[in-house]
Amino acid sequence: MIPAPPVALGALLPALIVFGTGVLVLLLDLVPPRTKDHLGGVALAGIVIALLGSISLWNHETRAFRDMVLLDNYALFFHVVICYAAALAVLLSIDYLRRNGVESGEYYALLLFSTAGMMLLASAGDLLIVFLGIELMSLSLYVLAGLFKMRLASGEASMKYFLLGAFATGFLLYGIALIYGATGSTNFDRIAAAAAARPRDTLVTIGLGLLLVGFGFKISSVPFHMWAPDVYEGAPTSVTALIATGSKAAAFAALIRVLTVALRAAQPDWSVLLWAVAAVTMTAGNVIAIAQSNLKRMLAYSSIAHVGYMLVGLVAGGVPGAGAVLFYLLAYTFTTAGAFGAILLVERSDGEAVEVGDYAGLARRHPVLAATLGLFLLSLVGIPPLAGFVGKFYLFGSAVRAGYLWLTVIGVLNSAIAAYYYLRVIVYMYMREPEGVEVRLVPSFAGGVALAIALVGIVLLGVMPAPFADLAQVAVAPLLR
Amino acid sequence: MEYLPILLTFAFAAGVAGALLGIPLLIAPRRLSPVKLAPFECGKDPIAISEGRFPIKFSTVAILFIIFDIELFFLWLWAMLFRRLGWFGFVEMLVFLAILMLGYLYIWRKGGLEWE
Amino acid sequence: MAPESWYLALSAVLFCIGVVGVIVRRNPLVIFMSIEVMLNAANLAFVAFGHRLGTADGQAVVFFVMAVAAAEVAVGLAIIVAIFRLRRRLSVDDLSLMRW
Amino acid sequence: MSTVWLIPAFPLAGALVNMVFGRVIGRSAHWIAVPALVASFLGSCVVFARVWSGQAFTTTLFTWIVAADFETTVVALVDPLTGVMLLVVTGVGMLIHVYSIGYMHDDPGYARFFAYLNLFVFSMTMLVLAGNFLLLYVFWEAVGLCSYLLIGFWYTRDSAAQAGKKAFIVNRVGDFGFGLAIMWIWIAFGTLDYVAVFKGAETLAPATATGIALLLFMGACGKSAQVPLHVWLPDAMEGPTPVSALIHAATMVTAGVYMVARSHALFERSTVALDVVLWVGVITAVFAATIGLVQTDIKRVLAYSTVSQLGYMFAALGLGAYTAGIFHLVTHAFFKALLFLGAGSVIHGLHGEQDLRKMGALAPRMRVTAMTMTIGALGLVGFPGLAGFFSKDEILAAAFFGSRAAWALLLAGAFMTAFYTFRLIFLAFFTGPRMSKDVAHHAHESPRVMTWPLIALAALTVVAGAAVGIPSEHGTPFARFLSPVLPVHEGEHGGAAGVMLLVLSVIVVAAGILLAWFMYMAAPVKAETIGQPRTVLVRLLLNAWYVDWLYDRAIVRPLYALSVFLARVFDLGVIDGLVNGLGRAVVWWSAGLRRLQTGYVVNYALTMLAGAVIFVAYFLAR
Repeated sequence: MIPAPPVALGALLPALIVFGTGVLVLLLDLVPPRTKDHLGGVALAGIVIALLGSISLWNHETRAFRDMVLLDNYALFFHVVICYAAALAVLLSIDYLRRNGVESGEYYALLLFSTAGMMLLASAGDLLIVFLGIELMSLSLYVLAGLFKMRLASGEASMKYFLLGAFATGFLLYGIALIYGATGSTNFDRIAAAAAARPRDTLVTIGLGLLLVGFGFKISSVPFHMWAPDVYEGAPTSVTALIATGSKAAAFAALIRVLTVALRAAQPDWSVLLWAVAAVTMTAGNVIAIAQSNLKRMLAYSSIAHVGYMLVGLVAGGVPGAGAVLFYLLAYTFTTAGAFGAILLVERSDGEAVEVGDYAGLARRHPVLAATLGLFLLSLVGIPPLAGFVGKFYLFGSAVRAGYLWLTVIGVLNSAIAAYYYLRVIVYMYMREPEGVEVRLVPSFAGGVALAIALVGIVLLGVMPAPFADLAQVAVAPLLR
Repeated sequence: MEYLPILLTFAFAAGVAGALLGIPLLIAPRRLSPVKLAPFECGKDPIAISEGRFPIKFSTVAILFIIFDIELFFLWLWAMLFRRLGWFGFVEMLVFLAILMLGYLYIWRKGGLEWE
Repeated sequence: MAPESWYLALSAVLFCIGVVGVIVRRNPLVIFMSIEVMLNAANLAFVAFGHRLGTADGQAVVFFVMAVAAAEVAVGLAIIVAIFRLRRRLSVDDLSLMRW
Repeated sequence: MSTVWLIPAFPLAGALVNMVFGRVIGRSAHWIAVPALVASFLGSCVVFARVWSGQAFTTTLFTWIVAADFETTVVALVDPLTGVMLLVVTGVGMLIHVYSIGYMHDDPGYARFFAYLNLFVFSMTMLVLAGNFLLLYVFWEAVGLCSYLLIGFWYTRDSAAQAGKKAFIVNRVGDFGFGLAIMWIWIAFGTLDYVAVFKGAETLAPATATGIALLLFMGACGKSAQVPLHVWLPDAMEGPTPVSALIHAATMVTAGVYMVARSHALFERSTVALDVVLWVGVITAVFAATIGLVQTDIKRVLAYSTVSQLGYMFAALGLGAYTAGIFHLVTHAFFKALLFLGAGSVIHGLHGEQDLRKMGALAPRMRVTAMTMTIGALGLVGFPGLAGFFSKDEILAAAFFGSRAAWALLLAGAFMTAFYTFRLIFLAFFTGPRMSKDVAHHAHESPRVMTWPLIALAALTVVAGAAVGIPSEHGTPFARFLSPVLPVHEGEHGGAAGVMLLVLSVIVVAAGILLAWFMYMAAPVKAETIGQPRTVLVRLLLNAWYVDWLYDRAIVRPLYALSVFLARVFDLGVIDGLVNGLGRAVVWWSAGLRRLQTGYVVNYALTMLAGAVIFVAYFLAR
């Protein structure tokens, strides 16, 4: 008789709540009424419950399934970030789907499954769980990106995302296999122990390289970033918001844990590589963004650049560096989701308004929306006292303290370049006459709520960041013991 | 360096692949024009896809088949150790099957199994 | 019984074949099949390592990978079908609506 | 006393309400904005009463950024200096808000205007309250932002958008220095808190102090429009006139003066820095005054006058007469706001006419405006008994005992001030009408809501100086009030020399006014001769025109030629080339790099593969 292993589902509770809500949404989709208005509400309720649950579990560390799943403060911090991203995406979706005639139960179910995958990724303590989490998250997102079945761009985004994502998964999995072969385990702690005993093992380093390819794709760092602009542009904007925030946060969660826990012994190796990746990523992202006239594409390159900034924190290392990355992810999630949300609410007669020209004179017609979008963009630039400024302050501060002066200089220069293309949009909104096609503001209560939440988020994080930064540091500290 | 042969194999495979792709890129003359970039089919626009046509409904069924087929080997493993796993295994498998059935129910109700 | 490094070598070759397949083929179905080859190369490596280490962990991982791969096939085929319905053609080179 | 925070909170709330509900509120925006300012002003009065009784205190709202060894709090430092600044900002701000109800009456952006104005008052009060350099910097930028928004308020005018841009760029230069100064302070002291920094400044190495002080002063030059960063302020007059009055005369532009006075502990450690402040101030005072002599746009005259008066304040600071500088800041806020609002009233009455050549004889039609503006002008030139008399005399006295050369130049500046101010008054209100019949017919006095603030400011101009500015053996009451913050240099104010100086400055001012009278009042002038060089006139005016001519030929033309030369060769060729070249290079790179994004899956996969190969190769090579 094989003894029954202990089953501690508590460690999966927040993810299970989200997952269960997804299943519930699927079932509700099968039964009348035929209208799908209520499904968004159900999905939102599930996410909010998971969010509250995650917050209430703070400081209650649980490990389960032979340390494969860790529900520590680190995971919970990311659960909160991911839940916020998912909640904003749901709020933005409700009217957006109806407007585009693609309301369906699958949408919310897939969104919830994807969110569950992200949460799993954040609490992964084992490379196998990392793999499962990434796949659960990505497979749902691939489909979501192609939601607009009748639009070529949407299908194309879905296909590109899928093929390249699967390609990256191949590298990731092979990397896992090699690390398993070298260390005899897929568990982070056991890998760390084995790797420390045999430093500079060839298989481990190759495996690390391949893992970084897989993660590099998910966080869209150069040179694995090329899918991002196309997918961001083609995917439905609400899905783009989720891909840009939630999936990136989840991938960072796993990446930080893998690098700082499992492969800490190789830190001298990976930090040099990531130094270069960070520098190239932020520069490429910012420079190419300048030439973009499509706002969704511009934000895609901007998000690539922000990944570069966050990698700076990872390179700087230590509790300040990693804590800065966590704080930045929180700030970035609100800012980027808000920016995409604002774009989603502006519409031309012939579709979405995504060209920068569409925003000329917006301040005159829709002052509130223009001011809101303007604040999100200013936060992305890093203007005090918004979240983006404080986030960059922490990131670059940690890099300076760790002695990475040149990387900081590159980062600050990049911030200066970035101001150009963000401010261009603001100039269009405030200092240009409306041109060409008439744009209108889509009335959406849920969308307005989402923007309000994001706005409060960036102002709050900018004005009083200290408690949140403390939480971020508390969350990462045990990892780096 | 016990893995040297593997590395060499990697290098060789990657080298050949890279060479095959890279050499033409380097030495082949490239004078691109819209005409050249267009798909060529005896001077006419392509009239059919090169792979030939196939009905989509087969692939739909194939998708469903793969999913349920693959889940089978979890059942197979469980069946092999059925007695030794005891009630715990049985309940676990019931949960697994229930989730699977949920998917089945969903496909069915959504009309995924209709042939026409 | 062949030494386990032979399996690893085979797995490496398979992986490279998969990668090259992704790069050189134009049909998304074939590209996807190449990716499956890459995944199976990883599977082979897992089994081989598991055998050397004398644990069943490697083989257990393979089961998960295969299940996930099946799900991936389903999603991939569904996306391909959706695109095919719209375009009636299957080549990834057609997928360049969005660029620059 | 955390209620201090209510002072900025009211305008902030007002700004938010008007921003969010602007469309609904529309014409009623002032019912939000003005009460917010009144509440804020009352709060300031309460705080002032508190500091009056001799209490200085700090109050922390919350800890802002904490990073290991670095902590920045949102903290207010409330001392007499803060109290004075708060009263000026909210008091003058309140009057200008009221005035704007009339002035902006027909503007389509009514609610937006009040939202920006409230936002400005919020930022400015925060700037004044800030208890550390980082917070000061944040709101330094924030007032700048409001300033750009308001300069470009009528953004459909190309010139307004251009002016906004110019202000932005010029201020960037100053802010760059300010930013460096803050970093240096952090490195030198390990904190940005005022109290700690000023305490530590006592033992600071003079070289460091010089560096920090000069960089700080660079920031002050940008914001307070000192030579050579003064160029943005005259163009800023593109904004609506109440904005010119509030931001570009009374409050924001004095932020530089406030900042230098606040950090006097750092400046005191470096004689070099103090000398630089003094001479930049003196040069600006004279330089701007000379330009003011020939301007024909009513607002530009006042703009140059503002630049010039700011120069006086800096000169005072450079001489160590901090209280004199701040006193002049306060009185200047009153009469310059009055003059701008009066000018706005004239412009309003003439339906947008700003050209002095097309005005004249408005006194009978606009009695209140003419009267109050004349009071303002007397205040500005330093007519005995009015506000400017006391504050300017303080500065001149300090200069006399500090540096005779500076004193002589400032006295010359006072003469020019008297001349251009009354030139403006005479041309606008007294000499025969030069506008078209039609315009003259429609010229009218402004509504009550605009004239009452004028009267209030005129009253302040009359009273303020005598109330707190009469010097005694221990300095003026104002200086004694500020003495806990700003050191009072036991003055040789009194005595025969003091009286002599007083008389001299009155004579100079009278001479200036008389000259203006002779040139513009004694004989009627033709519109086309005003401000026009090379038109040789006869009799007594000849000599004055000679000045204009000389000014034009000896200064303006060569300067213009030089500036054209510099603009063509240096700016376009070098600076522009550098800036544009850099911009072009980035754009070119951007355009080039984006081509890599071909849209083809295969290329993306190849790039990923290349990345993977590089990664693995790197790890193998390690």
